[in-house]
Amino acid sequence: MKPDLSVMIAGIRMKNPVMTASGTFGYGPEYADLVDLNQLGAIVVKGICLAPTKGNLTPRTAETASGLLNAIGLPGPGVDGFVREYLPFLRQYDVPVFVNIWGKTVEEYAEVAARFDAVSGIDGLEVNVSCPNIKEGSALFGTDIRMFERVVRAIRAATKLPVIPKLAPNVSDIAEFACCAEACGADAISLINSFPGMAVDIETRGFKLANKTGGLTGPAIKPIALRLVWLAAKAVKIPVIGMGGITTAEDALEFLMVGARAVAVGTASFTNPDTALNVVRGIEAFLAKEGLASVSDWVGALRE
Amino acid sequence: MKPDLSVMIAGIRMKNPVMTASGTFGYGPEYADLVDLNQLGAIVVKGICLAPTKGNLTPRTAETASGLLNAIGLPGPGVDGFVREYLPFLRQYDVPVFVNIWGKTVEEYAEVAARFDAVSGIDGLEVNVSCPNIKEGSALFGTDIRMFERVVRAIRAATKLPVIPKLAPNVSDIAEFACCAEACGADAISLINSFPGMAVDIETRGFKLANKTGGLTGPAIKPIALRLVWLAAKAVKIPVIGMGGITTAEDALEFLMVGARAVAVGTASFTNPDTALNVVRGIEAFLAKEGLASVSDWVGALRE
Amino acid sequence: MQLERATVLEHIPIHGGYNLLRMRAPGVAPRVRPGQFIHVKIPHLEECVLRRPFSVFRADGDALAILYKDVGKGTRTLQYLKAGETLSILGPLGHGFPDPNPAAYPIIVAGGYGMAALYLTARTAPVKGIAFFGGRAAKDILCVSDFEALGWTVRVTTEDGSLGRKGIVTDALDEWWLNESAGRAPELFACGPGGMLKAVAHRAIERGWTAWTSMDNSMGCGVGACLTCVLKVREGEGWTWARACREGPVFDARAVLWEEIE
Amino acid sequence: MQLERATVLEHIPIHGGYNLLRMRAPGVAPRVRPGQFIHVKIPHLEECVLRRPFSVFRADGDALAILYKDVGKGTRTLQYLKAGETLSILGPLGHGFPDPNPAAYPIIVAGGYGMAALYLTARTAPVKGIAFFGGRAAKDILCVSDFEALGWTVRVTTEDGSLGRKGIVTDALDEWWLNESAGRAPELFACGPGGMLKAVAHRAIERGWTAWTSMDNSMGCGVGACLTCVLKVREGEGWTWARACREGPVFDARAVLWEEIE
Ligand SMILES: Cc1cc2nc3c(=O)[nH]c(=O)nc-3n(C[C@H](O)[C@H](O)[C@H](O)COP(=O)(O)OP(=O)(O)OC[C@H]3O[C@@H](n4cnc5c(N)ncnc54)[C@H](O)[C@@H]3O)c2cc1C
Ligand SMILES: Cc1cc2nc3c(=O)[nH]c(=O)nc-3n(C[C@H](O)[C@H](O)[C@H](O)COP(=O)(O)OP(=O)(O)OC[C@H]3O[C@@H](n4cnc5c(N)ncnc54)[C@H](O)[C@@H]3O)c2cc1C
Ligand SMILES: Cc1cc2nc3c(=O)[nH]c(=O)nc-3n(C[C@H](O)[C@H](O)[C@H](O)COP(=O)(O)O)c2cc1C
Ligand SMILES: Cc1cc2nc3c(=O)[nH]c(=O)nc-3n(C[C@H](O)[C@H](O)[C@H](O)COP(=O)(O)O)c2cc1C
Ligand code: FES
Ligand code: FES
Repeated sequence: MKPDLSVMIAGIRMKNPVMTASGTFGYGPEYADLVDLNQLGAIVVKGICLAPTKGNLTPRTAETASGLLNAIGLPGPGVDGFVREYLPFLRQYDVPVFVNIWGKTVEEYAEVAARFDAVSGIDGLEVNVSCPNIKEGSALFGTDIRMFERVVRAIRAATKLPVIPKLAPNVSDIAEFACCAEACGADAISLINSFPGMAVDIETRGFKLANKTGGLTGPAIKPIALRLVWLAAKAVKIPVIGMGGITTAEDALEFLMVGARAVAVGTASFTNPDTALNVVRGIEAFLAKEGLASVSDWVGALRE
Repeated sequence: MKPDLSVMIAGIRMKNPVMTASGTFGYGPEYADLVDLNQLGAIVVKGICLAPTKGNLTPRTAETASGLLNAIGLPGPGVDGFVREYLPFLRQYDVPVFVNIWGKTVEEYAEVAARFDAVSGIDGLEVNVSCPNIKEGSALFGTDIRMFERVVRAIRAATKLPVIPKLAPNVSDIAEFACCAEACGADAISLINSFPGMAVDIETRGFKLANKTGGLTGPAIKPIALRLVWLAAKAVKIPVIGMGGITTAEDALEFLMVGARAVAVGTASFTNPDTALNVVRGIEAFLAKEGLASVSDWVGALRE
Repeated sequence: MQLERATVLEHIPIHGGYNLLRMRAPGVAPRVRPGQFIHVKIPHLEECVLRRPFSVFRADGDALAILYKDVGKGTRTLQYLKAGETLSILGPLGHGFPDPNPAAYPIIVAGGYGMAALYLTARTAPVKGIAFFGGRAAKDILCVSDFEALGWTVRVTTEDGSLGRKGIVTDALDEWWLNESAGRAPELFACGPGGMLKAVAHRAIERGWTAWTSMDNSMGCGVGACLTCVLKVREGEGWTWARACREGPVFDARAVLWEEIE
Repeated sequence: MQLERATVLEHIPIHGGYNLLRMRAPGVAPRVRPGQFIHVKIPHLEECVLRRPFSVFRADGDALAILYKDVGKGTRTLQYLKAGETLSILGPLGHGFPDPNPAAYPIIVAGGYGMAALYLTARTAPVKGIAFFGGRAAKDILCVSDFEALGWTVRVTTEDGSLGRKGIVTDALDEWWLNESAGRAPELFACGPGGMLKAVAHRAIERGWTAWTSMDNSMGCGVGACLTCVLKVREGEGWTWARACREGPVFDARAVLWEEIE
């Protein structure tokens, strides 16, 4: 008997617990030749704000030991551009679509949320409060608990769509942010976003990224992510979506074991575009081997 | 002409800017067969508190992608044990010795500092407020600014030795802690300590470390460390000792370039015991190639 | 575009630090168009999360070849790969060179691995044209006999004069224009260092030639998802980003904002 | 103790997933004492910060050999190493087996790589004793002819009975004690899985034998600095940590807190 991989996240039923991480899977079409999108648990698209944006100058990424620094800086087509150019494509598939949203002010966040509320074919909003690349105060949304609360409340009030705040990892007390999101009516939380970092070049004596600093992702941050997901999952009842360095089914199973109800694959899709699907297959095989009927039986299986 | 590698840190002249990171070089004798201790910039010994301690249960370390998680938990001989068993050995060498200290309460920190104040042959105290492994409140010393201030002030009052608080990396605003240390009379600061993280095993369904969580070190954290050192060095006038993932001379030169006046080699000594000496030689060769007369000409050479 | 496990058929050092890596890739090889590239996961380089892009040099039936230079960690490690071993490749990727216009005289301008990247264009061109190859020294010049075997004329320029004419490649191009072009409208196909492309593009724009330039931007995903590889291209009065891995690597020289390229 | 770049002389698969790796290490090899180990930096495994410890199997002149089993990332990658290539080793490390007491009858009890780890002890022992080797199946039994060539008697036990006596190694030891010991006081030298060592230690303690056990604790630095490899040993009424890499890996069985070992 095949194990049941389906999970419910923020009221949305997913075929399996494996999503794509925002910003690492484009808007869907980019990987469609390589990956059967219908086999994904959900697609989370690159961060969108109100109007089209250009993002940072180049260089935008730099490789580090088992990691990647990026300062893409949130270029995007804006709400209308996304709805016009990408949503019809995505709606051809039988897969939940979460839109990752951001803004420069609380009002802008709320407005983006309201605009998507009026669009059909979107399953939920992941709220990027933790992108470290935008200088206009956005970094604060993720690390200042009062700012965080204001933005989550404003979005909650602006939409009936499921709301999934995505936590910044560079805080001393992650449980505080997780609980705050829950108290503000979030339907789920996701973590971790990229970790602030930097790379420099001694030959040029300059920064490796045009933006100076960037966000660290990939296997390097997995131990950090795993601990934060564990702490967050212990702190709240709403589902937790875990991510940070997931490359294999084993990695995903670790996040699920410490309490995540779903996971997202990010940087590893660059390394191997078929990572997410391999993770799905590997989870299925592991559950079968362990004689577990459903992935829910594995969530939180950690022996503490 | 050979470049001048010497630096002054906290009033102590070091032959070169390369120190050993606390906890990764024992108390000196462990590596003495392999490394000429006289060629090091300084030795920082494993954390010491008042009385002998046993530390955590095993397993105490777990390898991760380009990193190492440890939860050694600060076993040690205590002040008297260190002075009796190790100090005479260290004093045979012509190398500054910094003692890394810790305590479970503010009073204990101050007492350890006072006890070392009375001992001759010690060049300074590095204060571990950021060890994530001890449960009795120590984690708070590093991430709660008021606790941090209390402990630094108490130590400053208890000793005439140079005081070097070692900052915890898991804070949202590192400059706040750097400035606080400076304001409290610290002679230098060092950063980063290991980053809180975790590893689990899906086969045993348990933690990989007996202590559950541990501190992440090694190349994986270098981008995180580099940014924090850069921010801290911009915030204060006292010298900054940079560390986190340094494995090559190039890595060390990066930390110096972003503003550190000295660096420490940690985990990389496990990989290659001669890392610190190779780093010294590599810095020298690089300065010569660039036509720089002294390492001070390189400190802060970053083009912002 | 396809993810495939290719098998190494041949892996031999050439000269100047270059290596020829030929592999069996029945999924990718038959689909390659001139100027496209493959994105390679370097075996045994676990600590690097990114693949490395290489232009396809030759594609014949089920086999394809790349010519790559040892410039860093990835290309150094790639050299360990032995015949019979396998590697993961993703390709063919990108928008390559268009089919040469049969009415124009095709000119290739290449530096570095550009000589390899333009071989397929030379092979498919209906008119045999002239190829200007430039490099620092003789050892940096590749593929001359391959191009000559196709019936192309190859003109080599080296900065130190160790092979061909002493100077830079655009000197040779200018000389051709002055003395030999005889009014023929050339169509340029260029791949090489940024400075070379820029110099070629300036001439083309000034003289009203069509020129296609292959842009060597560093890459993340290689498929258009990460927005690492972008460069500025003209859009109306302003500019927009184009992805070297999707809209490129080959661009009409008139579209690129050359002032932004070093 | 020395850090040395050793050159591979021979690298061949044995059986049961084991490989023999022989290397030229003129700095380390002549200094090795029985039961010591070397700490190996696995080539091309950049993403792993730790070395891997292996007991020295043989040490002859400038050469030494290890016998290792493919159990994970490091040992899998080590297998790529070819004769003529080099690797960084640190050694000899640890406190090995003491010289056998000439007045006692030496007995070796080994499982897994313990058969290799005890070869040097067998070679230096003034009295040729008896070696009890245990494993799951025939393929897990190593070095029998090496020991026999030294004049030792080898008694093999396998759990599935595919070689030697069916059962576990301590059954064979007990049998010897009952039927053959003839009152001789044995001195035990043991290396193998924790459970085996524990069973050996219990018998030794109960019967008043001297027993030396080599503890296979996972290691960080290998030189005593990191305090990763510690185990509990008796100290007065209580216990203290001992470092397997410095005070060990070989301990007097009476010193170890066996109740803490799985
Ligand atoms: C579309 C495309 C096609 C390419 N085709 C070929 C080819 O056919 N043959 C070939 O040898 N190379 C080709 N390259 C360049 C090749 O991808 C790089 O040399 C390679 O990625 C370097 O990897 P590394 O790990 O060895 O070097 P790294 O360690 O990543 O870098 C080493 C040095 O090389 C520089 N470098 C890295 N990437 C590039 C780049 N893309 N361009 C210029 N400098 C770079 C770095 O800045 C650094 O100084 C191509 C690049 C692109 C974008
Ligand atoms: C003093 C000493 C001497 C040793 N001598 C030999 C020897 O002569 N021949 C030999 O084949 N091996 C020997 N080992 C064990 C060897 O060090 C490990 O097998 C090796 O480190 C595993 O590395 P890996 O990267 O392949 O496996 P990893 O990926 O690190 O681990 C793979 C699996 O092996 C387990 N494992 C890892 N290390 C050990 C260990 N030390 N003991 C038991 N299980 C472990 C892990 O828990 C995991 O399940 C010795 C160990 C010690 C401490
Ligand atoms: C190139 C890149 C772009 C990203 N863009 C976004 C984004 O637009 N919005 C967002 O919330 N997170 C973004 N992220 C963060 C990822 O969604 C994810 O949280 C992070 O990469 C950690 O997962 P990983 O280690 O598996 O990559 C981006 C990450 C990368 C590498
Ligand atoms: C095994 C181990 C033990 C450590 N013990 C201490 C300690 O006792 N006191 C302390 O302040 N830092 C301790 N550290 C942290 C290091 O001093 C250093 O800050 C950290 O390892 C980052 O540097 P690295 O990445 O070069 O290892 C320890 C680190 C390791 C790996
Ligand atoms: S490399 Fe990712 S978009 Fe081009
Ligand atoms: S392995 Fe580091 S102390 Fe033993």
